[in-house]
Amino acid sequence: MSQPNQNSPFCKIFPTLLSALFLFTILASSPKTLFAQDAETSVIDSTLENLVPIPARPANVKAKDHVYDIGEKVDVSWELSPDDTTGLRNVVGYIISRRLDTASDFDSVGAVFSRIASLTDIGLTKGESYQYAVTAYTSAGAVSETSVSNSVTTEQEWFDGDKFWQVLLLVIIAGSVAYFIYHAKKGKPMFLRKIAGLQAVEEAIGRATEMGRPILFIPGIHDMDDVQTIAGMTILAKVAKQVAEYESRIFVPTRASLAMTAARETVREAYMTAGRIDAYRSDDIYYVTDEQFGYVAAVNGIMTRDKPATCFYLGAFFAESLILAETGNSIGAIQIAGTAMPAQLPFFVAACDYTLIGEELFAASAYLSEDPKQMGSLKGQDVGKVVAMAAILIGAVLATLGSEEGMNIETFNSAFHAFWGVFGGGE
Amino acid sequence: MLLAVTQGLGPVFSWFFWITFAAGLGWLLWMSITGREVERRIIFLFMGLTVSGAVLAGIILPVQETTVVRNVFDTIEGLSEGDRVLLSLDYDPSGAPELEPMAKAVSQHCFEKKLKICYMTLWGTGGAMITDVIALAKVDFPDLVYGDDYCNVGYRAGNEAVLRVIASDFRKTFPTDVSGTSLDSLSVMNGILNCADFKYIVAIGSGRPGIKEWVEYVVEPSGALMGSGAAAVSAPQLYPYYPQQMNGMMGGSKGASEYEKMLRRVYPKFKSSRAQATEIMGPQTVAHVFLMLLIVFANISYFLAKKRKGASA
Amino acid sequence: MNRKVLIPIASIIVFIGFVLLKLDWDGADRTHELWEALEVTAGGFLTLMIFSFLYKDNAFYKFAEHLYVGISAAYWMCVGFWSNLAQQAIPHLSQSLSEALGQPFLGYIWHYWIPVALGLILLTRLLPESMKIGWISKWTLAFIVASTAGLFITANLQANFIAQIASTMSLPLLPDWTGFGDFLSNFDLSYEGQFVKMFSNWVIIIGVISGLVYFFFSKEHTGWFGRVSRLGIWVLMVTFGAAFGYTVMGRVSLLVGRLTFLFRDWAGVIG
Amino acid sequence: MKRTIPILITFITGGIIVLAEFIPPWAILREHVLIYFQIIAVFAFFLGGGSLLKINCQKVVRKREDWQFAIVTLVGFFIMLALGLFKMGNPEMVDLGFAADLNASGSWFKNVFDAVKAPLSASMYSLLAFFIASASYRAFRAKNSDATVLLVSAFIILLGQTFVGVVSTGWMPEWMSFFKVENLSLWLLAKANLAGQRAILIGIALGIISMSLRVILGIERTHLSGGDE
Repeated sequence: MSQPNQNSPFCKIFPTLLSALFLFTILASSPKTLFAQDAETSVIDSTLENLVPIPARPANVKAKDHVYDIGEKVDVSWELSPDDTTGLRNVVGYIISRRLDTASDFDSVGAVFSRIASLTDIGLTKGESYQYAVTAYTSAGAVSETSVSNSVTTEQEWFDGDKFWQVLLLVIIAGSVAYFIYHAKKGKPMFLRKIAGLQAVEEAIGRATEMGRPILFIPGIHDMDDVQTIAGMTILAKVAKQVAEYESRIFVPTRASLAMTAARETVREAYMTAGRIDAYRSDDIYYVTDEQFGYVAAVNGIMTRDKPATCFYLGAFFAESLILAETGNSIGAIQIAGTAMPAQLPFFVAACDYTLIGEELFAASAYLSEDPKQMGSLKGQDVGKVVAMAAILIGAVLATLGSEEGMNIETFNSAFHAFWGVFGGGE
Repeated sequence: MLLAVTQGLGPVFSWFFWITFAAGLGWLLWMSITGREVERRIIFLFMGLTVSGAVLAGIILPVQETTVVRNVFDTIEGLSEGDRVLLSLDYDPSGAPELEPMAKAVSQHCFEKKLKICYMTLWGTGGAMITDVIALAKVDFPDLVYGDDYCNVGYRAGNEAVLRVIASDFRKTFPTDVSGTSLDSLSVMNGILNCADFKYIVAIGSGRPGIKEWVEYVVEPSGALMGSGAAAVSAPQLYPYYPQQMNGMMGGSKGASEYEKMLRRVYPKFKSSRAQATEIMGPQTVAHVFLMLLIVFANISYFLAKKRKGASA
Repeated sequence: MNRKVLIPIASIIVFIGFVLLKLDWDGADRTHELWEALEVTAGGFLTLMIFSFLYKDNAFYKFAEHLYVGISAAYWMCVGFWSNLAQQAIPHLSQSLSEALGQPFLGYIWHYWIPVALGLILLTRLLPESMKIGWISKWTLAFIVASTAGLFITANLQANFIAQIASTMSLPLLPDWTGFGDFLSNFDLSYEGQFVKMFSNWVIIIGVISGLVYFFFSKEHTGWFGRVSRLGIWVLMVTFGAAFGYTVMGRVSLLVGRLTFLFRDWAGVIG
Repeated sequence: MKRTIPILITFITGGIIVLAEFIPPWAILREHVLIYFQIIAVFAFFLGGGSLLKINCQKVVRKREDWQFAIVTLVGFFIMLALGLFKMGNPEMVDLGFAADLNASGSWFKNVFDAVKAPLSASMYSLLAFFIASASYRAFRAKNSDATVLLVSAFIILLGQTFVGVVSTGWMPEWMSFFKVENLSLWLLAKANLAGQRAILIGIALGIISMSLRVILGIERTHLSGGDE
């Protein structure tokens, strides 16, 4: 820490302070400004007193260790100077400075405008003790006496208490997912509703085989850094296995290189499971370009030239959804789509034969994996939905009775705000 | 010479064009009523003709201002001189017709208010877009100084990872600007440690990473104040975040033209500047009418076919 | 001479002709003028080549498509190299190299070799499959997948689960309620009116809940549950309709942008 | 070994990222992991470019169908690569050397971008306007109740954006202004659409949380599959 760096408070605060002072001097001295009224009074007052008036100092300066950090922040607060933005002694801001308990001089760490009574100082060292001083200053450049705070020692916390409710909700959701996975692993039977698009998968592959035409599978346009692509890959594994069994052919052009890597492995594994590794062609699974529409241009070309009988679009999609679906339609392919991109769902719904809507895409990947553990997690998700629905209902009733916009009944008001606060609702 | 001839023939040509076009629509209706299939290439042709005709005719229509756009305008209007604004341009040339007017209008507005802009992008193609937008803004403000009035930190690969880091530490991801100058020596970035230090963030984007990711990875963890400019396609899916997580949004070229209108209302000096989005609105409306006709024709054809089937059965 | 040779040569001649038409030698900066002319002409030609796909697949479209793929892949490599490697990784790894690239050296951090190593591991995929080394790239894949999965969990929990619930639950079922009598006597259907506000809140709350019911997987959608789920589908359909209608707007404006380019910058028929 | 290490990497990386959200001292770890991610992302581009090169070279050498066009790809690729990596013709190079902005106006890289890549991507995108017309004509038919709801809602939104709609309901008095087409379409977008989007969003959030959890816990590992043993 011997070298001065950009985090040094001096570097960041000094110019701010200077420009603030400059700005306010200009504003206050020109006759047609926002402060026109104050300027007028100050003219009269100064004839009376003919002095540079010193403002009263801010009182009761308190320094408190910032909670839930790594010991690098302190919250400083004070009471506004009685002269804050009133009358002649027009306070326009406060200067905050700090020193180590052991040091003798205060260094300025920041300045705030008038009517602000707190500041969070950052970039401190854990375990050190600091003291703060606050001074008010006026538009005329007069500075008040300094008020000094208590000494405060910075501490590091190991848990972010502001996120207590968030953690609790995560634990409920993750816990129920984990519970039902465990439940399923023990082989307990579980009901899961049908998903329309999924039943069509096998039929669509069969049709392609009969027609002797290939199958096109697009795992979305995102890389592996999107969970939707992973869901697409899981479905690809299942599709590729069937393709291998039916001795058909599958093309997987990808927009991202990692997705290509993953898709190759997935398909190869599927061919191996089906016992037809000799039929696996890694050249059919290839990277096109990272450029969205360059990719679309190329896929359009593949569709019109190779004429696949079945097209799968499962993953994350953007504007290309309709280009792909319409081109696919023009070559008479059966199309099965699924995405968690709400903006593209209407096009898939309109132009494809079957569409997996939003969460159904993830559910589908769990269904097709035929792994009880994955299916169990679906039931865990439903618990999350119950939590959401219950919270919305309870919240709405409380809001009706308690909130300012609703009936504003005092007793329910606090209940509503407490409940809303659990879900991060602020003022 | 050629230009003069086409211009001279203009009115004659345009009457001829619209009469033929109307006749074409009539033919389309007749085809629908008689229940015959219309090939999609013919539909393409009609679409092309509609929009071309409207572009050539140069139709300009008035737009109505809406609150969701005005919020962005008012927030910038409420900032004071020297405040820093982060402008993220997350789009590529394909989305530019919709989004570049927004970026241009917001830049003009900020420079007029003497705010300082930091440009960045999450899209590899965004670097070129930033160059274009700065060039457009400089037409009205030729005296802008790099480093004092605006700066450009450019692009980083990594999507969400970039956002999550700059939400808490801007310099970890962007130690220097686009040409290797340390951010410490740029007065625009003075004292900016993370995204929340910017008085306002305007994310203009059309996909991923885009506005949704800005909300998820910057606004939620850091509490920064954000407004956005979205491509029309993603605007509906962003409504759940408005107004709690982002205080305003320009949706598509309509939003952009509203912003252009507000800018010209408050600062008449921009009236001479080209209003790119407003130019788009006229042809777009004409195309809407055409699409509605298509939907109506299609349903007429569908119902008549069903009736015929019912009668014959 | 067969068509395969003739067509490309003819196209190049036509292209050069159009460039010459666009050239305007009055300006002082001739290189700039030439670039301008090339840019506009190439833009016009390539636009028409792409549009020709609407009629049917053809050699011009193929040409544009293949050019696009090549140029864009290289574009992403260059941009990635100069942004992340030259500006982020190398300034923490090697002083001489970062100075050679014109970047300030920011201090050596040894563990920045980890991502570089993981990245190089990834490139083993390019080696022939017979070398049997590609499996090691799964380490990088695992890292990438895991870090985004981790980010996705908390971000979705905060922004798309908790915050969405909070925004929905804070809607009162009887907003601005001043009593039943008042509600009836001042009843109106204006857009800002109390009834519409109340109705909207009901629609949102019921809409969200029924939509969620539709996504329920572990319960049969029959009986009352099925009816609510049916309502959920309708809500989704309204949503899709609205999104479709709104999207049309964006799509058309892109075409308008392109045609404006063709007519204004290329052909020069409008001012 | 080949199977456990990736699963271990997944578990540790994912665990750090999730927990760092709640444990302040871990935030620094998360930031390092994310910067690693940003650097690796570039190598993914290199892998992409390399694969493209490999595939197209094979195509040319083996004279597969359309191999002439593979040459177009290769030529475009190398020209762009050379322009970009060496920052050729970049006006800022005079002052800044290799630190110059890659996309500086006037640089050849940016010029080729503007001349070739920009029109190509914009034209490709604008094909959508045509496809949306054919999709409207072909697919938007009131076949059943679901399709009818979708159709009506889309139609009102479209109507609200045109003067036809605004004029047709302009006669309505203020007390029933809700039914004016422009208000109705705004309402559909801001309220009814909001409800559906929110339901989808909450569902997707749950789906993603559970899927990500399965990935981190190593239950979902299709992407790591592949028998190299």
